[in-house]
Amino acid sequence: MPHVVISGDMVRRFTGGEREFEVEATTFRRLVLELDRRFPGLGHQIEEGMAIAIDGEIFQDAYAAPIRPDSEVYLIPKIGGG
Amino acid sequence: MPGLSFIAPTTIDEAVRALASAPGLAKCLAGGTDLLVQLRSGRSRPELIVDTKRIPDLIGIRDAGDHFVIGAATPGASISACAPLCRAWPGITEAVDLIGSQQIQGRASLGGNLCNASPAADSVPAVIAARATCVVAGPEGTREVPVEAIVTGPGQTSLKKGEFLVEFHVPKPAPHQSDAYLRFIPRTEMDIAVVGCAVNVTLGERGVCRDARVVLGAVAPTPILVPEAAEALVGHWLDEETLARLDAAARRASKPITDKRGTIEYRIKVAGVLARRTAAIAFKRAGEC
Amino acid sequence: MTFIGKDLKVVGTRPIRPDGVDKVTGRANFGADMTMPGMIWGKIKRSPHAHARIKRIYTEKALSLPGVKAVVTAADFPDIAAEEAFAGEAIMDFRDLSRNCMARGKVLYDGHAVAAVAATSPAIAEAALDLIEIEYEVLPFVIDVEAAMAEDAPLLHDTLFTQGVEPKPSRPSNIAKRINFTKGDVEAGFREADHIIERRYTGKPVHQGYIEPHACVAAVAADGQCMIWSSSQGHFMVRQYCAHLLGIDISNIRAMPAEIGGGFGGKTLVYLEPVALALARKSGRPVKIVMTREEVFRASGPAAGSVVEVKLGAKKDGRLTAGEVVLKYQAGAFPGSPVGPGCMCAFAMYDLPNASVTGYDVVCNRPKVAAYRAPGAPNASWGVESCLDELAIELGIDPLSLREKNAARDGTKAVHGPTWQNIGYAETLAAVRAHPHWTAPLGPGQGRGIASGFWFNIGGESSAAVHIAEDGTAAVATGNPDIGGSRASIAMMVAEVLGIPVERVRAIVADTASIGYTFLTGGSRVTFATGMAATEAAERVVEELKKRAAMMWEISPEAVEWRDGMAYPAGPNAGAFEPLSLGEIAFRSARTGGPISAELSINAQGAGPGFGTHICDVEVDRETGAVKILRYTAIQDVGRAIHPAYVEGQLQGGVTQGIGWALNEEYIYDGEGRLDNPGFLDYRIPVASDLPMIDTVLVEVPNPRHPFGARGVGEVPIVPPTAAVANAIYRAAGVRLRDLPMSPPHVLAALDKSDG
Amino acid sequence: MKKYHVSTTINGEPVEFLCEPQQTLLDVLRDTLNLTGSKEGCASGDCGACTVIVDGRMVCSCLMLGVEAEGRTVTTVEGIATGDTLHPVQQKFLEHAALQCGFCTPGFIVAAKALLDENPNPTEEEARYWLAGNLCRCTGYDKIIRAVLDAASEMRREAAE
Repeated sequence: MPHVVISGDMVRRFTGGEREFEVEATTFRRLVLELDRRFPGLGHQIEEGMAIAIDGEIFQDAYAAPIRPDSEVYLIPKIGGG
Repeated sequence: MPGLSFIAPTTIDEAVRALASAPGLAKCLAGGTDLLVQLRSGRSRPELIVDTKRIPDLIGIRDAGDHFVIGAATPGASISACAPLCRAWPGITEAVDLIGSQQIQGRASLGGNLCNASPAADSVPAVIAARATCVVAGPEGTREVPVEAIVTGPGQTSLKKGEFLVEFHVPKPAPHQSDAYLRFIPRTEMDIAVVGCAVNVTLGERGVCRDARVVLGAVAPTPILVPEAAEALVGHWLDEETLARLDAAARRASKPITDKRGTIEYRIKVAGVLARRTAAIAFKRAGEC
Repeated sequence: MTFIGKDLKVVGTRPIRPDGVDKVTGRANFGADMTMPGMIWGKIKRSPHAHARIKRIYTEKALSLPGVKAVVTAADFPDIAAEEAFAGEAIMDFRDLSRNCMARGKVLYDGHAVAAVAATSPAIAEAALDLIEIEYEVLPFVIDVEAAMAEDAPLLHDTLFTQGVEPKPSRPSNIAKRINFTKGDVEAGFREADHIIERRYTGKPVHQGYIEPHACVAAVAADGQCMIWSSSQGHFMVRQYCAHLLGIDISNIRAMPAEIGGGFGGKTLVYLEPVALALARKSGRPVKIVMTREEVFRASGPAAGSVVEVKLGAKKDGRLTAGEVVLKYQAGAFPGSPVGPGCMCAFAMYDLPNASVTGYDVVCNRPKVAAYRAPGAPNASWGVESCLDELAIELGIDPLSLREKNAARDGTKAVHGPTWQNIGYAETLAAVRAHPHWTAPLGPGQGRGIASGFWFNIGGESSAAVHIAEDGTAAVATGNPDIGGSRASIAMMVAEVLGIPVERVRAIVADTASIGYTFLTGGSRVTFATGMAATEAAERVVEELKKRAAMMWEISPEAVEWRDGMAYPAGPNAGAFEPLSLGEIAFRSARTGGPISAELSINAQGAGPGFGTHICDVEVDRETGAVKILRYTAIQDVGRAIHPAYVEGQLQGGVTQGIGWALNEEYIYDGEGRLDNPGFLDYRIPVASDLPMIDTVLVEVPNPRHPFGARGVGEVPIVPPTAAVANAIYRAAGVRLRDLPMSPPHVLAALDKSDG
Repeated sequence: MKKYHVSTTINGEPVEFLCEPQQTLLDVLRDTLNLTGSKEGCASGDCGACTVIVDGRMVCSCLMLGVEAEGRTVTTVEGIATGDTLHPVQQKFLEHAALQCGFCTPGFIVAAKALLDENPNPTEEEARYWLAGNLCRCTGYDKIIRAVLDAASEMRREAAE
């Protein structure tokens, strides 16, 4: 089961401070749905404001981003640029 | 700008009449590099603009025997391109050349730089140091006054209604007389002087300074002639001791303000530094001519 | 399909850009160059106060001036509710954006728009502005970041409660957000250290300084169909934001991309377009608004000013054991400084076992910040890269070795979590060591500094269409305004795939009705993401071309090979046919199924992160504090340079902006909270005579996710210069500058202090 | 407001126009004559994007009134190329990738041409100081300076032939 870490502390208000989760998910979409089920409202927050780093590679707005069982998964703030 | 009108007279009389009879604010337009910025920002709202560049006396440089005559509206690019003037007064031509960009040089004039009455005007210290005078035309006829008599404060001049600058008379240098001008700016170009310094010296036997004029810019409400700085030079070689005295005199004379371009402390200190550096150039030049 | 490692004919060369001739002859049309029949001129009335309540706006006199066709205020815009959306570099709230375009209730900074007029000439519009009278109740204001964080600071927004703090604060404040990233055990890390250093670095807001002021023309037809012509980093962004702010259906707005005269992040949002639309709607005439340079400085986004506190712990040998950074960023009048990315960039270059980074997003009475090249990163790196240099000096280790010892490599876990892969930071350090600049002799009064920088780079939504003309030439359309030569790089990638000379590919920027949605030109994404879309579209065209050739030869498409712009039978078994050129296939396309084209819309992922290291030599005039840049070398991992000249240009331009940030650029406020230097005279960007040539070294560690291996390159180069310059000044003059800008008065004051 | 009638020569053609006294030459070029190649970056003479040549001297057209153009000869960026043939400065800007956004480019082209008309063999330093009144925010000036110096040597070669 992938180990998921929410980087930073911006979602504390949803999770009560918990930052690391074991989530059964093979895609970013599944992951978001599952986290939202556990912490209502968190899904929207992740979708609007966060990117996902799967094994070091950053995906933004990508439901289909594939997650393997042994993947390193971090949710980080979305990135823009100048 | 409702009611703004424009004329471009071809004679001095015509210009004087227009300026003197204008009911509201009338502005002379030479190179326009300051005036147009003021028009655009609304800082100046004249009713009449008098373009002086079509008056022949105001354009060009003449050799009048013991002095040069520089038309008040002559663009900087013509002044820097005048070889006899560059040889005679490298400090003046360098100072003119420092006003703004090459584009600004295509328009900016000595008369405009003086009458804009900025304490930081680059050309003004150098022409004051050379004991230049200017010819002012007005309703009462013309008068010739030392350049230092024109600017009375930031944006303020002694010109009366209807008066404008016609030309500058710059005496030719004596043997072993030369000048230099340096300014300090944060970048290498395009800034207003934080401090400016002109030094004009005449050397006597064995390189001893016989006569000197030191003028500082941007450290007081107007460019200032600093007799104490000149005294520090006269009767001396340019050795370490002389330079130290000059530096101290320049600092003592500086009464700057703190603004977005520099602080009081900074300007005072740099005034001393520039005085030394400018004097070194002027002495070297005077020794070689 | 990947082209990495293949022998390429077009990619990597330096052809003339497709839009070049128009730009050197004055024919290119930028934002302010558009006119429309019946067009009138808009101008904006701006607040002279840093903070004030708007009590009443009198527009009657202005409206009665002959020639005035419309006046608008906030009352002409929907009062939209708070709604966050991702935009540019941060979460942005449309309510804030609306209020930034036109103040509602309060003005929050000097220059804040309060009303706008449209009139038949610019002079009349200008005169009408003077006739708009506004009653203000002037309020206390706060300009600087730490003053704004103080308990008793004047509040900008009564409804702003610090996010990221639990429990939710009971009182509003100017701190919009607190954010923290922690890795390992920071206290233990510092205990382990032989040497600890703690410093504080500050910087003023700086402006992107694009030479083209914001400009647009908007028209609204009687049936509600709107057209906007404007200079922006994304016309799809313009369309979306205007629709949202004015309550218009997106399909009713067609946004046209003007040529854009520089943006650097500053044109990733709207200022004028909604106002021009509102004026056009009210007057029934097309309206043009062009900002003055003063308006650009007073009212468009600068980059955040900041206070950065850095603490580093290291072993005697230079191995870092712990790091702690606190970033306080000015957001300007509304929340949304790039402190989040700043936090993630602070230690991104280093393999740091224990670290904590805390960021504060702080509002104050200044214009709302906008993205500026690697938004947030330069502030953080100014602190960390300076502090590392101070640490190197205290430890007696050369600064390059210190970086080599601690460099992030593939497999290093970043402070914000993810494990780096396919990164080229160490390669840039190796390139520094190998570069003659690193060991070149220096004269007296001269010094050399180095510093590194990082940016994520992004991908995102991009569309591209490739069309084959009847003669076998091609056109490629994308949805990204071309801000620095992207038409060239896109055309090159398409030409490479099609196997034809780049001169036979015309690249254009299509409007919002003519191409699929494309996210804005920013985040160094265009060559990466839009290039990926264009490459894949071209590959689809090649597949189609093979099919058409197969039809002409009556063989199977699998038996056709595409090489150098020609179809060949794939091996002897396919049959003996004379190769068919692209032109021959295109000429017969009607007979083989119709025109040949492909359009592709993607959401590109896998933008490779970018790292760079710079070497800077300076000379310090000890009597005036003037700093001269003698020599500068920028080394960066660019993945793969598609058009190397424009890649070098990105590095050189970023470096120069960074040098400006280092030496002379700053927002100067007077005692009344008004900007004192809103012009290029006293906002001092570098001029040609300030600089030497900027040497570049393009390190190429290919990004496996891009067909050609490209990484974004535009952002990284602005990150290292401030610290590189400070580190060089220290070595030239023995003084450590910790406050930007390092202008002559500041440098001289530091020298005086050190001389005692 | 009263309008003034002005007769002038622009890019070799006689041109007449009406303008208000406060309108700058740049306003007239852009808004009246539709010569939008000259750009307004600052309206204060600090950026050089509006550079034109008037009677052989380069000036900022934002710092000259339209009425002052009476009887003058003006060259704008639109008049630098000869028909379809680019001026060497224009050609070298393209070859050296000396532009990114291209907004400052017209001013640089005019200023660089003026430089080479006056000084066919400038040093790097001379070119940098001559062009200091033209701001570019994209390129860091490196490729611009290289293009100008290369154009100079190209023009010297052509002149020698």
